Amino acid sequence: MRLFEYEAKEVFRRYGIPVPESALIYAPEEAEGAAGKLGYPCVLKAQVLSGGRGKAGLVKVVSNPENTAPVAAGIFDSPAATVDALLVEQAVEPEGEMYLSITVDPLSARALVMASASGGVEIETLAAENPEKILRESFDISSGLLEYQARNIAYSLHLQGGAAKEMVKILMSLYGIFRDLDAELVEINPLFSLPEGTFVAGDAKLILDDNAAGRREGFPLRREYFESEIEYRAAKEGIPYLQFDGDISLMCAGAGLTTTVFDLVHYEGGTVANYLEFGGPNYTRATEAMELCLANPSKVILAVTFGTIARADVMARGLVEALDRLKPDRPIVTCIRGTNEEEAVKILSAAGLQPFFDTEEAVRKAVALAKGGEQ
Amino acid sequence: MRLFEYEAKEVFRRYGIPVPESALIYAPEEAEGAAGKLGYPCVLKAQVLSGGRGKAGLVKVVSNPENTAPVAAGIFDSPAATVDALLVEQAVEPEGEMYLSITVDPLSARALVMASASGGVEIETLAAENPEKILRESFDISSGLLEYQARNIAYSLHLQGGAAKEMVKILMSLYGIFRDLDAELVEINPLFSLPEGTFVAGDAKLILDDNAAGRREGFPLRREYFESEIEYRAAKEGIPYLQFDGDISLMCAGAGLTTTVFDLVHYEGGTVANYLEFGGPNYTRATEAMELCLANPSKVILAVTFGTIARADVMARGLVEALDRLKPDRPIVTCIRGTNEEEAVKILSAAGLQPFFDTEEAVRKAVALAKGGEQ
Amino acid sequence: MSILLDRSTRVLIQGITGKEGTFWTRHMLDLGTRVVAGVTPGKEGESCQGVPVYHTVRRAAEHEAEASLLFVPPRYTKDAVFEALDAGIRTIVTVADGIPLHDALQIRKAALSCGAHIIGGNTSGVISPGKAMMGFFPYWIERVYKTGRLGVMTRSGSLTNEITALAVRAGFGVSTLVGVGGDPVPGCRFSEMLPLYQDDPETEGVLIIGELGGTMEEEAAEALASGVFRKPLLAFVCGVYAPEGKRMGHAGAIVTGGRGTVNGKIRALEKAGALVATRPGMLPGLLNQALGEEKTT
Amino acid sequence: MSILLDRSTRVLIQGITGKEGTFWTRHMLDLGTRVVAGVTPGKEGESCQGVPVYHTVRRAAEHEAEASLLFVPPRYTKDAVFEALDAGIRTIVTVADGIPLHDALQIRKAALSCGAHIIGGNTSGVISPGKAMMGFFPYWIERVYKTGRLGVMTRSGSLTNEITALAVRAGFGVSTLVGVGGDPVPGCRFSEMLPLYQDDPETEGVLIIGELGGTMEEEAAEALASGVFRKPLLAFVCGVYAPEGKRMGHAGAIVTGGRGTVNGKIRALEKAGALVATRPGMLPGLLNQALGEEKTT
Repeated sequence: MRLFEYEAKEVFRRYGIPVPESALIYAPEEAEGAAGKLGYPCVLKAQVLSGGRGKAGLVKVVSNPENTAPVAAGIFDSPAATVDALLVEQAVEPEGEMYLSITVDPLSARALVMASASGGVEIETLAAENPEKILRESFDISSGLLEYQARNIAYSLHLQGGAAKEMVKILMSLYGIFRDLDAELVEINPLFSLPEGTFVAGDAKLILDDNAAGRREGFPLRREYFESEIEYRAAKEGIPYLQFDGDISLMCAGAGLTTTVFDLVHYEGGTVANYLEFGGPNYTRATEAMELCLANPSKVILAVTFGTIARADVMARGLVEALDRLKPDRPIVTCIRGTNEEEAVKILSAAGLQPFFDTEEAVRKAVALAKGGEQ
Repeated sequence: MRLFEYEAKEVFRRYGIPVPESALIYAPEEAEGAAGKLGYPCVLKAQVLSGGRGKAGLVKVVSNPENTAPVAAGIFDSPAATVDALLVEQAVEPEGEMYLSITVDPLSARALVMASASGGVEIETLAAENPEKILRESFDISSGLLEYQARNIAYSLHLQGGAAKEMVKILMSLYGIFRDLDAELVEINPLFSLPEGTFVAGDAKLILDDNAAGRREGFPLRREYFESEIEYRAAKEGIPYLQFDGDISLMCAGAGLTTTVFDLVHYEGGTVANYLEFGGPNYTRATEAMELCLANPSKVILAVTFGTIARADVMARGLVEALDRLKPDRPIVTCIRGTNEEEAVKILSAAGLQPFFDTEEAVRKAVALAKGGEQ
Repeated sequence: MSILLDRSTRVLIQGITGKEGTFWTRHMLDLGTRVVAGVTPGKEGESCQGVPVYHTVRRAAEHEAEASLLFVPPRYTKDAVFEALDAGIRTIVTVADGIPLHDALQIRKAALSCGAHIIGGNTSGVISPGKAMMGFFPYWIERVYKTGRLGVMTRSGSLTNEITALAVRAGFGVSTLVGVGGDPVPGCRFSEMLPLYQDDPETEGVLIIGELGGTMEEEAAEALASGVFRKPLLAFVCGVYAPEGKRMGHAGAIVTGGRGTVNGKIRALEKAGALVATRPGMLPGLLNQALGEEKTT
Repeated sequence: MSILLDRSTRVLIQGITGKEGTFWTRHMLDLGTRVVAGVTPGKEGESCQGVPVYHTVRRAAEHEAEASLLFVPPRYTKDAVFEALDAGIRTIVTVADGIPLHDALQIRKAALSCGAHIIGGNTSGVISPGKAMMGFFPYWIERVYKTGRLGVMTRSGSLTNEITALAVRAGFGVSTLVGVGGDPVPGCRFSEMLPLYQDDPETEGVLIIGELGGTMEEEAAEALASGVFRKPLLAFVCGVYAPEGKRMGHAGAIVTGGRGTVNGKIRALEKAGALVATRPGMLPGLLNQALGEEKTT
């Protein structure tokens, strides 16, 4: 899970990484009071999880009380995203902007520290355009990051004296967060460098490993983490779900197969309303899965599976039960194969469904239906 | 540093290792009240750091209120040791006595778990007499002890069901203590096994690495850790010191050289009053060192050094200053060599001392003086 | 022949007495897998599907297992992997879905440093159809799994059944199928299996079932380009239309900053000389093109 | 020749600008040691005793140091050792007294796993008299250090001066003296130095300066008994009268439960064919007995 900037900065603060003074507000009318306490100029930053906030107009500087509330209102009401909260932060006048992160390298099986004196842009852009400007230092996850490696980075960034020492501290703190919170990624971009040889984290990105949630401090699922109510519900149900705005609700099993069906819908000229997996541990939960699909204004539900443990007969029976309970207002196309698939065919046929056996055929049928073809 | 049993058990309790209910008392008259609350029978255990408490009569069981205070008084007044406190513990009726410890193996550079179903005797005795009864499982200190290793031990101890699981928990807790407290040794001997498949630590031995004191929770030096006031003072001064009851106070530099002088005194038929090193970081502290020696009822002070960084001239000057300040009531024999030794000879001679240049000669002189020979 | 696993491989099963362990042990035995022992702490002395059960891997030592299959929950997987490695086992399959990322790094590092093959997590396992299986595949559905000369490597489960069924329909069977799994840090990678397939006389070509995210397909392309692998290489890669930055399905299937895109993978594979399908229906044609008259055995 | 260190060895000094570092760098240079660079974070660009200083070991790479001497406080020693190893340096001397025990284990483990020689902590270092020194020895006192053909290994500091002075008085000089140090877990052990002395044509015999505690003397005896070391071996072992269970001096010098006793060491050494002195005064006679006409060069 990815934390909001304000949450990540709270973690930074606890680990001794300097962050600007700030206040979190939930309405435009709180902005002036918060900014007044912090002192002008201030930065107003939408607390949303998507990237590119600056370009989307979700981050603005205010320099006097007069325009603070209007600017805040502009961000809250932005069409670019659903904004529930703003972080009001003291503006920083940096001497430079750096980049720091720790993540994992699957190939070498080591953790990887990346740093650059050219922060402020996306690391991917930097990697593509100026790869030589990115410093890398890897470490073994059982031994951990050692201070000499942090020094290697600090001095390779051409820092001197106190600034180098400060950088070492920040890197070691960043490592502490990475380790203690089982992070997938912890990133500071930009890290502002100040003339007096100190640093302040301009932004904070912290992605935690959901699989390690049981062994670290908890960040419970909250509505704010999700763009839509359906995605939030799906997350609470533990059903992998992504929202799109097309016609066909996918209700498939297996990540690879669902992605393949997603591709095929597009190849056939269709559009996807939602991506949903009801395989794996959820293969008996057809009703919950279908409820999520029905919460969309989609035109067709397309169920494609090819399970081993997720038995075809069990899934077919679940689908039929879901139909009985939910009485969907839109057609269902099924292509349920795998363990006990003969039985599945019987169950689906008995329920009046036409079971497909070939994925591409099923997709073509769904696309045709979405375009107004007959069921 | 070695912790008292009651301190180690407090650590055990915090890490989830079961210990008997207990109370710490400082006077015989508190014994009956404590035992009454805990319920009879109880064990009274002198809180001293030396081993072999049982044999020395420093551990006794009391089974009724009548004899509790007298037995406690007997332990407090024991000639075997200075007893400041007793641990009054609920007596346990064990089914068996086991042995568990974690320490380090210098040769393999790994940490070593040792376990035996035949606890209750000293591990060294067991190692000598029944080495096959000791199980060993080693681990890399950066990876840590893994649970499967604890299971290997538990099942090799022929434990079943809940008892095996309980043993795994205790071993993992023991490892947590070893790691978090930078222990040299953590040992439970005996670990009582109970009929219901649980365990209780009968004793607790925890030796912490003084060199790691700065990075773990603190156990400040306290008078109770030391047999004598002088040893406590020396420890506070950071001067390596051991108390003996002979005639010659050693005030030497370098562990190996001081030990060699210790041997030579015995070879020559003399006896040692105290072992003291004033080399290393203490080479400028002759006065403090000599004060410690003078606090002994020794007959001679013998100063032997052969320093490199601990310069001979500096040490000689320090000695002369100490003589001036402390005006010792007993003869000093000096054998000060190493860096600037010619200068040292001059300084000592000028102060009326006869500087020796050969260690064995110096020792012979000190032994002769201790036996009443002329200075 | 086959890779990693054949009829003679002595297989251990950690977590054998659990529901999944028991069920799939039956299937593995039925297929002919030589399951020599099982491990479940606390259950030594029992037997499961006729297989003797031990408390620990070490206590099962007399059975000289060469490979171990783990039916162990994600958070205990690291421990179980190290237990197997410690006992000298060098082929390990872990089907657990949800291994913590930092554990996965340590697992793979251990694999690299002792030269072990650790397959998974988040995989259906390994199957040499007609011979032996470690994991769960519906080998009994003839239209999905047939013995043959095509090596298959995959990051998926259900999609794998979809694709192998197409291969069977086109007349091709499988020598060994290795599910490297859908995690971001799998214990072994496509490129590390290719030398094994190269050396296997029964494998005449290899099919990769890939997806968006990561760089495993690119590494396989590199192995082909550099001549490490010299047999026909085919690939099906899904996720052409997957949006950037979203975690589509597998944790390993996330595209960030232009890396791990399906188009990048396709370019790399084709440039190296591999035949790439982006729709399942393209596969039969490509298989015939690459392997010609090769058919199921 | 000599072991570990001679006039051509390119030596780096970590912590060069500290008081001790600066002082002993002067002495090392004076003796002829090839000190090529120094490291002190934050002081790059300065020079110390004419030696260029760098922020990190990596930045001093152009000097291609082969050996590094650490004047680094105990709690930073592990970090500094790993920094040197990471830069490819395989001979490391650390004089720090008070390295945390768990750090010492990791240091030694690293030494073992990458085949490095890590000398110390709690040592005066290594000296090849007349050639080069890493550490601090009063080499300028002629009655204490002379060039010769006797290898010396020691756990002590002052005692070493005492013993080498006796050797010089008896007419013997030293090829290389290695202070393995007085810690319970030294980075290298007596027995690991013996093969180097065996291969050194300038070393005709080796003298161990041992003490109570640990098993290093016993391991050296084993190396002699098994033929790994085949030159004359002598030993001086102190602590015959040391009481059991007390930490006498060095942290490594503690006898527990009958292990590490001086008498046990003497028995093991004598049984293996070594000549053992328990009083310094015995040494000259034993040296003459073992090395006959060998004298200082």
